[in-house]
Amino acid sequence: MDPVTTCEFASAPINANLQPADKIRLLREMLRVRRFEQASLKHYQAGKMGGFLHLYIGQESVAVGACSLMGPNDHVITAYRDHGHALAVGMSMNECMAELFGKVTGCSKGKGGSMHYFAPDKNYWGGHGIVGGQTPLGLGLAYGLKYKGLTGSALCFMGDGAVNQGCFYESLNMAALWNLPVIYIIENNGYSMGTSLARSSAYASCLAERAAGFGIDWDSFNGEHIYAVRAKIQTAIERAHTLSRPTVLEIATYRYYGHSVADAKHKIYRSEEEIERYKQLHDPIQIFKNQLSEEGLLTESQYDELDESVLREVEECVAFAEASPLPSEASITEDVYYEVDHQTAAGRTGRHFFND
Amino acid sequence: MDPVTTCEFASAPINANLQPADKIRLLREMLRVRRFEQASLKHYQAGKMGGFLHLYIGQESVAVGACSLMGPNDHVITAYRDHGHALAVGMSMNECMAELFGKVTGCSKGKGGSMHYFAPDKNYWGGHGIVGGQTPLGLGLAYGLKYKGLTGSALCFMGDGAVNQGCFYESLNMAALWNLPVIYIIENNGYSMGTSLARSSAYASCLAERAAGFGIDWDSFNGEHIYAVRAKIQTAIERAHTLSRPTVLEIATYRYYGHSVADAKHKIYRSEEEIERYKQLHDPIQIFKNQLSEEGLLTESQYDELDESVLREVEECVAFAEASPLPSEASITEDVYYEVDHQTAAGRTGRHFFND
Amino acid sequence: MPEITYREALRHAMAEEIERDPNVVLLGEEVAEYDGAYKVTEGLWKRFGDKRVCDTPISEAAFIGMGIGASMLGLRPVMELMFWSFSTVAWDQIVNNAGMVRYMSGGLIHCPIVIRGPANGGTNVGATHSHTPENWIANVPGLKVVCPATAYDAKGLLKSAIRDNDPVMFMENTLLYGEKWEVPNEEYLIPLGVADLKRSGTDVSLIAHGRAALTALKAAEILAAEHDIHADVLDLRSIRPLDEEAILQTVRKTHRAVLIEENKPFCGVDAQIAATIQEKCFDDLDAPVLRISAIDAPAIYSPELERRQLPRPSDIVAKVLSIC
Amino acid sequence: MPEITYREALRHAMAEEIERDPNVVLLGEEVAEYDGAYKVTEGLWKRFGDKRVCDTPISEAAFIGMGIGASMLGLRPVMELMFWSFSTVAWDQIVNNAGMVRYMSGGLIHCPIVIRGPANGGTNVGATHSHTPENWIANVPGLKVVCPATAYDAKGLLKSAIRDNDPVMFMENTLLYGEKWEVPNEEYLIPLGVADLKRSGTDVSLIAHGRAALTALKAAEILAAEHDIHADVLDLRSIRPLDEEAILQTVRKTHRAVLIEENKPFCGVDAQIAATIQEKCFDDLDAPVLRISAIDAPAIYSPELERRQLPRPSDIVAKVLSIC
Ligand SMILES: Cc1ncc(C[n+]2csc(CCOP(=O)(O)OP(=O)(O)O)c2C)c(N)n1
Ligand SMILES: Cc1ncc(C[n+]2csc(CCOP(=O)(O)OP(=O)(O)O)c2C)c(N)n1
Ligand SMILES: [Mg+2]
Ligand SMILES: [Mg+2]
Repeated sequence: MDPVTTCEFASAPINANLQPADKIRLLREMLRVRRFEQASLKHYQAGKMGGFLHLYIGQESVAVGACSLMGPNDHVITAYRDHGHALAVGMSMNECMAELFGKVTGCSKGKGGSMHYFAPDKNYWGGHGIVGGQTPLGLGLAYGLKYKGLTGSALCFMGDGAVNQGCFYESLNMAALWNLPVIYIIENNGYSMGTSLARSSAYASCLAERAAGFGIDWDSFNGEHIYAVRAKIQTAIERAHTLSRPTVLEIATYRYYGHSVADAKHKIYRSEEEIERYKQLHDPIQIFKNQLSEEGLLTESQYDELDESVLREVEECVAFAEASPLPSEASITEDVYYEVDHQTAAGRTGRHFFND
Repeated sequence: MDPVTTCEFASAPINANLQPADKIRLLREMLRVRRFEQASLKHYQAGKMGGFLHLYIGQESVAVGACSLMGPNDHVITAYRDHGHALAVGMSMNECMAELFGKVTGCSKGKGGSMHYFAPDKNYWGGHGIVGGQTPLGLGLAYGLKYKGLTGSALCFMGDGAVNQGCFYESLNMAALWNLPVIYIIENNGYSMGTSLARSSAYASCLAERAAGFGIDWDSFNGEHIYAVRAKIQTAIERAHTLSRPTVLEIATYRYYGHSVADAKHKIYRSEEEIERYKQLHDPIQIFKNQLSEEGLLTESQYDELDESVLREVEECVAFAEASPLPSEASITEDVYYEVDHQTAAGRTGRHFFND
Repeated sequence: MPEITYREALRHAMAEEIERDPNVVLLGEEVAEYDGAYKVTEGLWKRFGDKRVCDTPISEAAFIGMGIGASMLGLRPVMELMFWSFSTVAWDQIVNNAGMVRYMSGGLIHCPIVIRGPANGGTNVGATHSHTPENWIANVPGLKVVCPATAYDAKGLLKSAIRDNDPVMFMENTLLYGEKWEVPNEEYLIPLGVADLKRSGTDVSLIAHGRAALTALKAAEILAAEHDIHADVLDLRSIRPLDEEAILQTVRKTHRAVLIEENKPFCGVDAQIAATIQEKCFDDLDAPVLRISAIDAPAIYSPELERRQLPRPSDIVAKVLSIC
Repeated sequence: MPEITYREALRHAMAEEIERDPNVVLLGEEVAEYDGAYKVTEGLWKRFGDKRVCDTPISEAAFIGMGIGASMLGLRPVMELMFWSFSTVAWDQIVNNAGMVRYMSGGLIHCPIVIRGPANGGTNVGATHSHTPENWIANVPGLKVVCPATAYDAKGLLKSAIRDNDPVMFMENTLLYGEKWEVPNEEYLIPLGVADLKRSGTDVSLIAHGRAALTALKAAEILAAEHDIHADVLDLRSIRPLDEEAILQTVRKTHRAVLIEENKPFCGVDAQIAATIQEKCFDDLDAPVLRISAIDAPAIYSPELERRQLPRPSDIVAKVLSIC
């Protein structure tokens, strides 16, 4: 994809109306994601965590741009590459890092891990490991909002590989048929694991165009500039709020690391040059940093301060995670059934667990 | 839909090249389907069979037209409304009626019933009860043909309601991506059970257009005239044979009876007038009968003879079904495992069945 | 007490809960304008309108998942599967989303959803339409599963299921929809996890769930009348949570148990029950725990033979006589 | 004899069968150009090319169904599920198409397909990625299921599975891929339905499948060394078909049985085994058949705790001591 040179979206009202502080905050949020994940990588490699670690680094403008638009009734749900969205909705680094460390202070008490961050209080519904499995849930969030008579939307993020799970199309049909305010955001980073887009999907002009067959509005654009992400998604949110209509957006982006940290071959199925090119020309943080300095809002030293404050937050969250206790053995069978956890009448009749 | 007045497809080579006898045979095949099903209805109501009975009456031109085009490597698979396709590929009325009666002489030895007719020797792969479940199987037939280096196609029939099962879209993507010679034929009879098309599906111009998003050729047309069906499907078959490319066809058609014989409300969710209009103006048998008399190939008395010979075949198949024995109790556990049925070495090690 | 059908009992339960709680919504194929493929929801759409009773496309994965997502926001969707057999296309949503999201969120989320519909063989609709997945579901910690055998149980259990804050898989039986039982007009609830001793005896325990419990009752009558053998008939009603106490009690009383279910034998619910009994009543047993399940093959179409494939009273009587 | 890994054993089995039979084709996500998510198929694409080893999109329902359809035409697809947990999105294709089409066609069709991949917990990948569905599969007449515990078994069983004319669900374990065992260079086959007595004792029967069989072996060593208790360790290897004779034999020898599996307890495979033993060895048993399964909750992420959630040698030792 071609780099966004000067950003035509700076003038979009949603961006033009931003206060300088808001713009700095956008940059800060992107930095928080990147620095948090760099630390998580370091400690993953040091053996502090298990399972998978899917890094979002390179895609920060998408989650941060999208979540910066959320109002009280706008909800988010995503797949397993979920750290960026989690921090962007306002989750603390502490609970997120502690979750990776498998500690009881983690956002999911150490039960979910990297792929399963949740914060319903922040309209954040996870963090889902089954590819495409979150797309009907996103539909359900939109349905629930409409049922309750609330003006809102459900932003359902998914990857370019996830578009080949059938439940996505079932969901598109229902969203269109019932006028549900769901926004499917395909974060097209060009690869599903080791498989390039061309080897996984057949399409006309782009993946999002598949929505046309369901009579759904769609758009496809380069997401490296957070202003572009905000302007385009805002249009979809307004469509959801005012018309209760769905949208499918395909956002071109790129991940710098492998599919997961376990992905040893990511410099084989794609070239070093390609990765370098993206880092040099398409880095969302660099691009927005330059945007802000062009706007005269940020000096190098101010950027360094920003970065240092973020790095301090990261250090603290690692210390917090390290210091936090593990879940108790007894807690293994907690959080399975609501009625049992709350020892309601329903939780006390009959046997719920069957060891011995 | 508007009636086909004079058939612009009569001149299509695939129709123009038909011998008079072939044309009469097409009419005869449609009559066989209708008379067979009228008899099956009568005996269903007389309590001679169980389960569901989904009648194809009104849609005969589609199955008969399509199957009349099959070469040695063209295969067919469909859903549960499968009597028409079964007779059209050349299955005998005897084995089909006996199956409905649950007799051992049935095509599936009385184990499948109305929804599960099979005749692999005639390239007919069923008869499938789970809506949409046959669409990946159709893909697999096409894949198998290509793998074996055969020039052929897989005609996979489905209903207008089945388009909302996700595996259909997964199949479309793979068919396009891998250039597989599968032809999805949506028999759009306007209803999925009691739900009209408008209440079940969102689309741009038609259901088939959903294929465009996958870069697949598609077409949508009125199927009441068997010449139209043959001309359009022939184009798709040629695309499959010469380019190994998939096609999605949507064929407008109509069922005269309820979804199944159990469907008591089919004159409530659609009007008597609508049903009558189709019978009067759009009946595929009447339309083709008129076509043939216009072509000077069929007199009334010749038609009556044709009909009588078909009715005799029907009478005989009912007598055959009546007279046939039930499967034995022991046969309940036969046809579960190939290796057990054939008592191979693999079928003799370990326990396969677990009663007592 | 008035007699109503199993179908009406379910309908009344849903109507009462719709009236009671604005978050209760019925969704499924043909449940609204068509009045339900099996008429369970008959009249509810006319009575409660589009918002509360809603037809869906044939997209089980999407609409079940949608219901789960909506339940996370506090709705109480009651989803109809026209057949539980069709849960196979929504399996991931049921197991991984309804079943796991509470756990993976460390208890931050819960899913007060009910998924209901018939799960039975015996109607000659063929192998793909005759699944009885209560054992698959009960294998999954996080899910609950209920299999009522009578109109009375169906109503009381469905109301509890709708009020339950965990996902409850509610399995009915098309062969029972038209059967009548006494059901009081007054509101009542039956808690999940409480079995029902439907007949009291002394000589042997017949333990079953769903329609098999009624088959067991018929067998018990024959045993009493023709063999002077008096059976306890315990209807589990709820599979998970399970009333293990009631199971152990009846076996400690009779010292013999025959388990009956309409599922296939391998890893059926009765495998779990038998394993439990032998472990916890080892010294109480005067004979091995015996099982009767469907004949171990996919459901056959041929009506005569499918009748034979499912447990019959005579099969139970024969088994009992082999240990009494 | 050379030692090779479980992973290599699987790879060799597939390579040999690809060479032997032109109808054998490997399909799945990342199996070809990427060499397999877990490197099981490493090198096979380079060696055999696009036609025989083929990457699929992330569309399990479609590609599993495609494999089933192709198998009806005589191909022998060996389909990789990156995790067996993802079978939930292809469940209908597996159960209703692979499992039922032979029956519903009265035996006219058969499906010589193998679906393979890891089915295990213990790797901290969370609840949705840690399913062990061998009990669900074994409940379905028409399907077969195999769970090899060693490289030797994995190779011999996979070759048999590929040659089998029925659909075989082949369940591996990511924790074993890197483990080494002796495997001969000469070709060999291990028939489905034959269990393996991996250790011979006198005092108690430890019966298990998959990785749990290795845990049982460790426990048996401790029991012998520290408690002078000598255990038979029977590895089922194949769940359906099941080597019931071997199970009954060992129990008749030792009179005590402890069953171990990594699945959740309710309706796990061991529920079926326990039910069978108590029925057929009722008078041989000196103690109830005991079970050890995963702690009954979705798989927890926290590495420390997930280790605790699965059966450990010490858990087995404690159980055995409670009855010996
Ligand atoms: C149903 C299912 N199939 C396969 C997987 C294994 N898997 C996890 S992520 C992934 C690739 C997804 O790629 P994409 O959708 O592009 O998202 P990205 O990783 O690029 O963010 C695969 C195959 C899974 N988790 N779920
Ligand atoms: C997965 C699944 N869901 C629901 C059903 C029940 N069902 C059988 S046929 C049918 C309607 C299908 O309509 P359509 O696809 O238009 O085919 P038609 O009956 O019109 O030929 C439904 C809902 C099923 N068999 N399978
Ligand atoms: Mg991607
Ligand atoms: Mg239709």
